Formats: sequence, structure tokens, C-alpha cells
Amino acid sequence: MDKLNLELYKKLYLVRRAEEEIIKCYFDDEMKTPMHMSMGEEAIAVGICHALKDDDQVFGTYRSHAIYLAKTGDVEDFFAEIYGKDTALLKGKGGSMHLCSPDNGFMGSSAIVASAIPVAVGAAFANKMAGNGRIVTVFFGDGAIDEGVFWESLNAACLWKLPVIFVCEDNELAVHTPKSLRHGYRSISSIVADFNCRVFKEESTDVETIYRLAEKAIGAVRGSGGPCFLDLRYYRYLEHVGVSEDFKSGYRSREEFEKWRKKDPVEQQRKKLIKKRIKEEELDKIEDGIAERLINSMKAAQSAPFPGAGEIEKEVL
Amino acid sequence: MDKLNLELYKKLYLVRRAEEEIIKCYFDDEMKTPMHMSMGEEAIAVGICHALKDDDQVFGTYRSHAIYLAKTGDVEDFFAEIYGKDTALLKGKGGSMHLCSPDNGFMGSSAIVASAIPVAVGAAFANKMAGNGRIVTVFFGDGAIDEGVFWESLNAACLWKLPVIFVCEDNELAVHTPKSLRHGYRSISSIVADFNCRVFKEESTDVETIYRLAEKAIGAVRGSGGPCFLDLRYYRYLEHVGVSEDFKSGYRSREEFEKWRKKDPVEQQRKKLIKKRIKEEELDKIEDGIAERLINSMKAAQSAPFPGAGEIEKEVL
Amino acid sequence: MGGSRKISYCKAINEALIQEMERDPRVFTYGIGVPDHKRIFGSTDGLVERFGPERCFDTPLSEDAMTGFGLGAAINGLRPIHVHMRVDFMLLAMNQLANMVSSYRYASAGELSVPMVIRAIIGRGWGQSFQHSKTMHSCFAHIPGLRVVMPTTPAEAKGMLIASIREDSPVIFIEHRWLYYAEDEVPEEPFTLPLEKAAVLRPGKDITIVATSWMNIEALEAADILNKRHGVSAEIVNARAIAPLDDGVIVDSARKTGHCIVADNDWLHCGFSAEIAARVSEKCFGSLKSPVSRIGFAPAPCPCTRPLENCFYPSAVNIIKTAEKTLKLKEADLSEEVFYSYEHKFKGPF
Amino acid sequence: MGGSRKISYCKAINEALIQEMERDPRVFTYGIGVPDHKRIFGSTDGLVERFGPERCFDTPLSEDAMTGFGLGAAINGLRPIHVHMRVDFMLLAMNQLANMVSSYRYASAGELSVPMVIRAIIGRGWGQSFQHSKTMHSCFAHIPGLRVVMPTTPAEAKGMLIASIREDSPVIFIEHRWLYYAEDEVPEEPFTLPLEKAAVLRPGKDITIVATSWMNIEALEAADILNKRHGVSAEIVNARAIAPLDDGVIVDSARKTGHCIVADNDWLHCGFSAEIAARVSEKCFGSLKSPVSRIGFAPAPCPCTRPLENCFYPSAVNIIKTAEKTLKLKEADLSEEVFYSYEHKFKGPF
Ligand SMILES: Cc1ncc(C[n+]2csc(CCOP(=O)(O)OP(=O)(O)O)c2C)c(N)n1
Ligand SMILES: Cc1ncc(C[n+]2csc(CCOP(=O)(O)OP(=O)(O)O)c2C)c(N)n1
Ligand SMILES: [Mg+2]
Ligand SMILES: [Mg+2]
Repeated sequence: MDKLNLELYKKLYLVRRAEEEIIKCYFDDEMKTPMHMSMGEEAIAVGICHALKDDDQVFGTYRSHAIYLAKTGDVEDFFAEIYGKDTALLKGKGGSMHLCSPDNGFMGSSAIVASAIPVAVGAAFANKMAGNGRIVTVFFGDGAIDEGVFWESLNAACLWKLPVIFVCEDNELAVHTPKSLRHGYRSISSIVADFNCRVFKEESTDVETIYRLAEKAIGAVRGSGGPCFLDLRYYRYLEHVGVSEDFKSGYRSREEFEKWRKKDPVEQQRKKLIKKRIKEEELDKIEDGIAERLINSMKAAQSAPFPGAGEIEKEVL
Repeated sequence: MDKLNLELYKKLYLVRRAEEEIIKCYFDDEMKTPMHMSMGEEAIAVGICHALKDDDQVFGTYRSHAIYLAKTGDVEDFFAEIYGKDTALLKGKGGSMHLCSPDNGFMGSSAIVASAIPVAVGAAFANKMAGNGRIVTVFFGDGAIDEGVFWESLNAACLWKLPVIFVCEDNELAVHTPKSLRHGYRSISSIVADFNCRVFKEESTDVETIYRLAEKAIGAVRGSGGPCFLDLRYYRYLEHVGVSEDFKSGYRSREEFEKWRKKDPVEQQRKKLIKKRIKEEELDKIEDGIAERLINSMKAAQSAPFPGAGEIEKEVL
Repeated sequence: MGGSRKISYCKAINEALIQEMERDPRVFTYGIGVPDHKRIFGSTDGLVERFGPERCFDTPLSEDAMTGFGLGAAINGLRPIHVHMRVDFMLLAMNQLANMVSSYRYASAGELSVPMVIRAIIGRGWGQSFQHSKTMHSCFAHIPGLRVVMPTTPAEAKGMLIASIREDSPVIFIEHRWLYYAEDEVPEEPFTLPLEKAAVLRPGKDITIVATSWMNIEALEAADILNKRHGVSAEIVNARAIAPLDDGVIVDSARKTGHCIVADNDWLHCGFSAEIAARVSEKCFGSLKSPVSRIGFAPAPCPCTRPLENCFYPSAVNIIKTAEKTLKLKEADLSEEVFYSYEHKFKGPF
Repeated sequence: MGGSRKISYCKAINEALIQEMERDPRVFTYGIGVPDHKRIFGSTDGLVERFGPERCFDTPLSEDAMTGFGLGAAINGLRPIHVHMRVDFMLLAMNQLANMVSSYRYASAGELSVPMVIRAIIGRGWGQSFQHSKTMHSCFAHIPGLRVVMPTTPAEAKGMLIASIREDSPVIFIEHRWLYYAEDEVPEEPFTLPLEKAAVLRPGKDITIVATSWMNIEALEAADILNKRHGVSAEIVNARAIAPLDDGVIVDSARKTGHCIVADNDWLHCGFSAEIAARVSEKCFGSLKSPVSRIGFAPAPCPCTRPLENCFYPSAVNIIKTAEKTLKLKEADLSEEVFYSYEHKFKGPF
């Protein structure tokens, strides 16, 4: 049996299903936090996070459901947080945009575009000083590379040869604005390759391909000590923020979506497993198990208490 | 007679001599403004500014004596300003770091590293909208390219194809810190060339070479409408700020200086003229004329009145 | 002169933009998302269609450079309007704002001027947390050379935006997201309102409530209840000008009533509320019957979850309770009151 | 316990750095020019020799990223000290400061902490103009989650820097360039001073002068002259803690004297001086015999030329004149007085 591909699928399914559950409940208006959905990018998040060790570290953006779930394995805390409940690690202070689980190597996510990138570089510096072998991976979008701080951070990581992997999750959009209206160059990969940085580019939605690529990048970081840059393409299924489709708003076409949908990372991986002769019933059972866990933790989150007013001024300093 | 080379020499001499006059008087402690001297970079400033038209526009840094003098042809206002006098256009509000003469196309200089770069890009946008054919040139050091705003500005200029020339005056130092401690890449030129930007690189201290290069860059901007990047090397003769040498402080050697000194832009150009059979006496006379103008305007500045206290709150809004 | 009609705050902004861009070809509007289909919550509707992509355009995500870009365009004769969906993003441009935009005119001794407007949206959205909830007017106001205004009513939105666009110095124009739907009478024709003066929003005689932006709405509710429950007549002074600030209206009101509460849409420490409290305390010394009190955000980053968010943001209830304390009234039982709680209406994301 | 000896403010900072880096291997110092031969005006002397380039290093000119870098190192267990030769350069990092550093602990509900010190130098140099002359403490102090301190004496420099380095939340540590040469008794052994409290610098009974940073030096001079010329006993309260601020010492003093002047090393509008004036006016209501006055920078960008620079910066003379007005004294003729005018000593560049 192909254990790797099954494990990858489990994570893909978990991520996808978690967001489907969110969609089902979002209009109940109990999750009062802006949702930036991961749908479409699951292969990147799962492929990379699966290649990382438990104590490797990850930083994300407001669009971090997938990487959070893939990195941490947590579900219970996740739902409690987006429901804003006292049972969550952050007690609802962060919400969907600010997930954080340091013990599981998820070091936080920021809703200011590009602002976690230098933090990741500093975290990598600390790891290097500690000699703990940990790798830091920071995820960001193709919009983040517009920001000066991306360039400053890239330069510093290359200069100091820090063990950090920059992952640009390129959906060609910043909110609704295409790259063509934002970038005065053809290819970010070829620019970054002129820095002291290894670059890997990939457009696949196959999680195994991403996983292998991540292994290569991790190897390169461990080998050289210096950074890598992953330029990975995906298609954002839903609107920028919110849980609905938005193909009618005119800035992109449903046809494009349909093209990507044909190579949907989750379905594709399921098909691959079946081709590899994993029984469909077995998969169904696995999926049901995951779904049960998700639904239960969601219910637990729904019925959990809110934090008390005293929480507001705690942990400020 | 080689009129071009003579004109270039006059400007070189003016710039060099102006700074020499400053050095002579600086320890009188009457010019109460921090001096960042241009000595060593005259060929760049003069070569480029001479290639620009009068109504083309220039932005600089705290180290702008050379480009200010080369672009504006002004001397009187310059000295009045660094003496902080009421007779200066800025009435001493700016000082040496904040020269400004909009009527002569010198649009200002900033003492925050890299911060004039986006301003130049916006000025170029306005020129493009006005269709006035003006070109904006912004000068900055090899330290400025460390700052994120350089990358943001470069990207925007390339994206919108704006008529702006970026001039990186590379003296390999930011204050006392060499490029090797700041840059995580080999060559800025090759990186910028991956943007939609023409790049020209030159290490010459020959003003004519720089002038021809500038002509080429200006032609490229007028032709394409889009930006150029000039990567120009020079050697800073004096300390970062102040009017003295600093070869004893240990971060760089006098030997290196001596190597550059052999191809000093001003002396070299003088030699060239003599080779071209311009009589030395003629040059002496020209130099004396320039010196006289400089010394007179310096004296005028010294004896001019200070601005009245009422000036302080004028022109705030 | 045309008449006036009820339009929303959002429409008032939109109308000001269209009328000024129509009038003056040097005006252009730009910023992240400005021409996209959401149109900055509708406020930039129709601009790109009318004025084309040269005068209404999107930008890279580069707040710092885009601010410098506006400055460069302004000193070269254009009149840029830069839009930020969130004031928090302006923090990336703080260097350009405080070191460049604010001093360029001074740095050229008036040879160059900076007719630039920066529109920034603030306001409690909906679970926005600590990176999308600041106001920052006091920090901008602290820097000489920057004008800062915060219109509250639709008429102010239009009149002050037109005045800002026509102004030759930089103006930071701060709009509260929740005010976008407020409707009121607004003249059809272009008109201007002063950028440095506060205005009495509701006259009264017993106590002065100085409020900024959305806090005026809370103050109006509080004033109604104070009147109903205590017969107290509160005067609300809308502090729509933050810097520079002609404090005459504020000081006159406080001197008249002898009591003053400042309700700012911001944190208190070193904020605009401190400035008002300091000025009122100084200039009304001897006329005040009680110390000036201040109301604002809880001293913490803004949390996401609703119950804590409710503790973070000040409301009519805080104003009422503070007024009761100030006037030494017995605390009214507010449990029966129905508050205009906008957050119940507002569905995410922002 | 070792003894104490007179050392300079600069040496006190240097000693604190060395002792803490010696004590705790997690501490490191970095920033533009930190290890170069000028050593941040001498304050980082000996660090790179003692602790090597891994714990004392230069950086690219990237203030924004370098601030985020410190944050990342801090949440991963190190204790960074980031140095800026000028506070003005911190404006490039305002986003990291106000959106990231200040809220990271909150954002992780205390799972992560941010033991980071940011040293920034301020102060009138010598024709520095408008981009090298800000103080900005009020803007930093406005953001919950940031500590801001401004030590004045050498002992404070050492004790507060050690406390800052040992503190688990971010501290912005603001040093005035002119104080670098001030000498005073400082204990040899490491010691800490509280980060949230003001201190009485000179006891008095007739009027309170609350001063920040260099303004304490001006206040001392003013107090001498007020005593000599008017027999007035001024109490100087050194507001060395800006945020968070336990205002007890300040309020007690103002209540005791009944008169209060705030002399801040900054612009007034929406500044720290407003916060102090607001608090004193509120908490001493009824005990004040005169309104609180404020003294600070002229409301303009800082000009370069000396005569205008002299108008820009507040001085002992302003304090004396304000005290005379406050106490209704006849204006003393100060033309014979020799003021300790540091700017005559100070030769450029900064
Ligand atoms: C500094 C900053 N500017 C603007 C925004 C508003 N904003 C939020 S997400 C976004 C687009 C980001 O695009 P990208 O980085 O490609 O990420 P994606 O949403 O596509 O995953 C923008 C402009 C922000 N949050 N931060
Ligand atoms: C944003 C900012 N950071 C730091 C400084 C302090 N500083 C002044 S000049 C300088 C070095 C700049 O080097 P470069 O751009 O190469 O110019 P050069 O002095 O070599 O001409 C530094 C770090 C500053 N003025 N602005
Ligand atoms: Mg994107
Ligand atoms: Mg240099």
C-alpha cells in the first residue's frame, strides 16, 4: 500500500472537509470572523507541511486554514478559535486570520500582507543560533511580493544564509487584481534566482509532486544552510474573503475555474489512490472518520462558552 | 575644440572646487549643517546632469552637492543655504542635506535613505500624464537598494513604464558597512535586468563615458517610455559625513583610495583636455573664473542675514 | 444652486470625487482595489468609467512607495487621492507620511506644494482583530504638516472631501465604515466645509460631549437617553477636524456647560482625547464644574471574538454612565433600553 | 555588591549591554552600524570583541524587515536589542511595531512573548533638519503592547536598560544624544529600575515641572534660576516612563504644588504632554491653582539653520517664562543669565 499518498490524502480531505463544514454553518452568523478560504490550494499546504518535521515552524497569512490544519493536526482548537470561544488556545482573540499554535510549530499568521515574512526570517535566525536544525517555512501570496518588506527579508535571509523556505502561493490575484496590473516583471522565480537562493517552481495540483518538491527544498536548506524560494501556482476557488463563489462579478471566468477544477487536488488524489487499488470503501471509512471528528469538534466549539470580559486586557504586555 | 569635454570639465571643476571651498571654511563652524561630501563621484553627477535638459528633473539624497551644482548651475543659493541664510531660496530650512531648486529641475533631496525614490516615480508619472517629455532622474547609493521602498518603486516604474532613470551611485559602502555585509546577491544589475527595465553598468571615472551612457539611457527612456537603471561605481574620498579623510579608522585602506585617485575624474578630464590641445593657461583662466564666482558667492553667503524667527512656522501647511 | 436631497455618506464621498474630478483634470484617484468591482465599498463607483484608467487605477501592494508616488505627482502639479481600505495599512507608509509628505512644502520653503488627499477607512467591522481596527488619527495629527479630518455626517463627507481636494496641503481623510450607510440631506452642488473647525452636532446646555467619527452616533443615542431618563440636555460637539485644530467651538461649549466628556474612536493614551482634555482643562480653567473625562478603546489590541470586541469598543452606554458620574446622577437602569447596535446589522467581512 | 562611580550616560548604556550579554547568552545586539568603528557614538563599544559577530552585528538598511527579524528571534527564544541611530528611521518600521511587535503576545494569548528592546537615539544634533529630529514617543506610546521609556540620568540609563532587557515584552528605549556626555554616580553591579514610574529629580514645593529626557536638564537650569530670581522652589518630575505609565508620582507632585508645567521633548499636539496635562487636570481637579501649561517643539518641521533651530527647541527660558506666568510673577530680566547652552559645545555632525 502507498502509505505516503494515503497520509497525504487524509490531510487533503481534512482540510477540504473542514472548510466545507465552515461553509455549511457560516451563514448562521455565529463565526464572526472574516473567512479567507483555502479551497484550491490544499496540495501546496499539505504537500509542504507533510514534508516538514513536527518541530519545524510555519508562518502564514489570513488565508491559513489549510496550512494550519496540515501542520498542526489540530481541529478542535481551530473550530473553537473561529467560533471565538474560551476553550481555544487564543480564546477567540485571533479568529480565522490569526491562527497560532506554537507547540505544533504553527507560529502565527498575519493579516497585514507580507508582514510575517521578516518574522519568519528572524525565527530562522534563532533556530540557526540554537543549532536545533529546525526549518522555518513562511507562506504568502503573489500580492506579498509587491511589498518592500518581502525584498528586504529575502535579501537578509540570503545574506545570512538562514534556514527558511519562502513559499509564494501564486493564485495570480491580490483580492481581485491580477498580477499583470501589479508586477513590472515577467517572472519572480528568475529574479529570486539571482539572489543567493535556490528556487523551485511548480504548477502542479498533485500533492505528491509538491511533497517531493518540498523534500528537495528542505534538503537544499539543510545542505546549504541557506534559504529556498518556492513559486507555486494554484487557483483560488472562492471569493477573496467569504465563503461563496464570485464568478459573476466579472473579474474572472467560471471557465478558468472549471479547467482547474478538473485537476482538483483532493479529488485527484482520491482517484490516484483508487488507481493504486485502495478500496473505495476503505476511503469512505477514512473520510467518515475525519468528518466525524470535524463535526464533533465543530459542535463542541458551538456549545463552548465565550471568554469572560476580563480576558480583554490580559496578555497585552 | 572639443566643446563638450570643456563644458563637462567646467562643471567638474565647479563641483570639486565648491567642496574644496567648503572644506576650507567648515572648521570655522559657521556652516552648521552636516556635510556629506561628493568628492570622487563628480563624473557621475556631471556626466548625467549634463546629458539632461534644463527642464528634466532630478532628485537626490543628503549627498547631493555634486548633482545639485551640476544640474542647476546655481552657486549663490547653494552657499546661502548651507550657511543657513535668509537670502537662500529655502532660507536655511533645509541645509546641506535638503537642497531644492524646482525652477532648475532640482526637485529636492532627502536624508532618509531611499525615500526620494518613490517620489521620483510619482513625478515621472505626472510628467507622463502631462506629456511634457521631461525625464526624472533619481540618484541614490548602494545602501538605498537595501530598502524595500526601492524595490516597490522599481516595480511600479517598470509596471507603468514611467520615464524615470534610477541611478545607483555605488561606492560599496553604507556609512562604513561594505556591500558584502548587506547584500544577499552578487549583482544588482542582473536582478534589475529581470524587471522590465534597461540596465547600464559602468565603473569608469571618465565623465565623457558617463555622459555617453546617460545619453543612451535617456534615449532608451524616450524610446520605450519606460525606466532605466544605471549601476555606476565610484570611490568616496572622504568620511561618510564631515569633510575629512578617514583612512585611519580601519574599515578601508588608503591604498584603495590611491588607486582611485590615479583616475580622479577631475584631474583626468583636465589631462584629457590638455591632450586635446587646449592650452593650460586657458584652463587656468577658466578655473580662476569659476573659483572667483565660488569665493564671491561664499562671501556673500557669509555676510548675508539670518532669517527672522517668524520664518519657523511659515510654509508648514 | 441645486437643491439638496438625502444621500448616504458613501454616496456623498462618491459625489465629491466625481464632481471634483469633473471640475479639475489634475485630480486622480488610485490605490489598492480602487477600480475593482467592489469599488471601495461603493465609494469609487463610476470613476473608472467616467475618467478612464489613467485617472482611476489600481496599484501594486506597496503602500510606502505608493504614498511617495502621490507626493511626487503632487509636487509636479497633479492632485492625487490615495485610498486605503484600512487605515492600518498606512502604517507601512509612515515614513513617507511623517518624513516626506508632511515636510515637502517646508523643505522647499513653499516652492512646491502637496495637494494630496489620503482617504483611509476605519471602523469596527466584524471580528477584524488587532490589525484591522486602528484609527491612528492622533499619530498623524502629531506630525506638523499633515492635515487630519474625520467627517461624521454625509454633508461633512462631501463638503470636507471637496475642501480637502482643493486644499494645497496634504489631508488625511478618515472615514468610518459604519457611517457609509448613514443618510442625510446633502446639497447637490459642490460645496466646501472648513477643515479646521469642530461643529455642534446637537445643541445642549448641561454637559458637553466632544466626539469623533462614529462616536458621534453613540453620543446622539446617549444624549437621547440622558434627556429621557435624567432630563439632561447634552451638547454634542463633533470634532471633525483633528489637525490643525481650531478648538474654539469645543472650548466655548465646555465653558458654557461646565462639564465635558471626550469620546474618541481610539485608544486614550497619548491620543486626540488627551489633546482635547488638555485644552479644555487649560482654556476653561475655573469654568469647569467637574474634570474632563475620556472614553475610548480598551487599552489592548482589538480582539476578534464578539464578546471581547464589545468590551473593546466604547458605546452609548459608556457615555451615559460617564455623564451620570460627572453630573452626580443616580445610575439609570438601562436594561430596558434598546440601543442602536449597528454590529447586529453588519454582516461580515468588513 | 560593588560600589558606584561617576560614569557617562553613554558608558552606562554600554555597561548595561555588556553585563546583560555576559549574563544571558540569548541577548544579542544588532542594527545599522552597531559594530562599526564609531560604535553608535561609543555605546556599543567592546561588544563585537567580547561576544563575536553572531551576537553583535550590522544589518542591511532595512528597518522594516530588521524589526520583524527581531520579533521572530524573540518569539523563538532570543532577546534582541535593535539599535537605531535616529528614531526617525523607526518610522520605516511602524507597521512591524504597531501591527506585529505590539500584538504578537496578545495574538498568541501569551503562548509567545516578545523580549525585545529597541534603542533609538533622539535629540537635537546640529543642523539636522526635519528628518533627523523627531522624538515620536507619543506615537509609540499610543499603541497598546509597546513599552516606551526615556531615561535621563546615567543611572536611569543603566538601570532601565537592564530592566528592559530582562523584560518579556517589547520596550522602546529612547536616548537623547546630548545626554551621552552627562556624568553621574552609577552602581557598578547590574541593577534594575522600574519601567512604569516617574521619579522626582529635584524636590520642591511651589510648582511641578514634569519633563522628559533632555527637558529635565533644561528644567534643572530653570529651577535654579527660578529659585535664585524669585525664591520659587520648583519640583522636577522626570517622566522617564512613557507607556505604560503609572502617573502616581506626577499626580502627587502636582496636587502638592498646585501648579504644573509639562515640558516635553516633542511637539505638543496629541503628544505625551497632552496625556500628562489631561491626567493631572483630571486627577488634581480642585487642587490645581492654575491650569497646566505645556512646552514643546514649535509646531513645524525642524528647520536646519541655527537661529530657527533655536526657536524650534524649547529651553530653560521657556520654562522660566511659563512658570512666571503660571505663578503670576513679574518677568525676570534674563539677559545677564548664562545658560548652559549645549549647542555651543556640540560640534557636528550629530
Ligand atoms: C499591507 C496590506 N495592504 C493591503 C491589504 C488588504 N489586502 C488583504 S489581502 C490582499 C491581497 C493579497 O494578495 P495575495 O498576497 O496574493 O494573497 P491571496 O489573498 O491571493 O492569498 C490585500 C490587498 C492588507 N491586508 N495588507
Ligand atoms: C532609512 C535610513 N536608515 C538609516 C539612515 C542612516 N544613514 C545615513 S546615510 C546611510 C548610508 C547610506 O549608504 P548609501 O545609500 O550607499 O549612500 P552613500 O552614503 O554611500 O552615498 C545611513 C545608513 C538613514 N539616513 N535613513
Ligand atoms: Mg494572490
Ligand atoms: Mg554607498
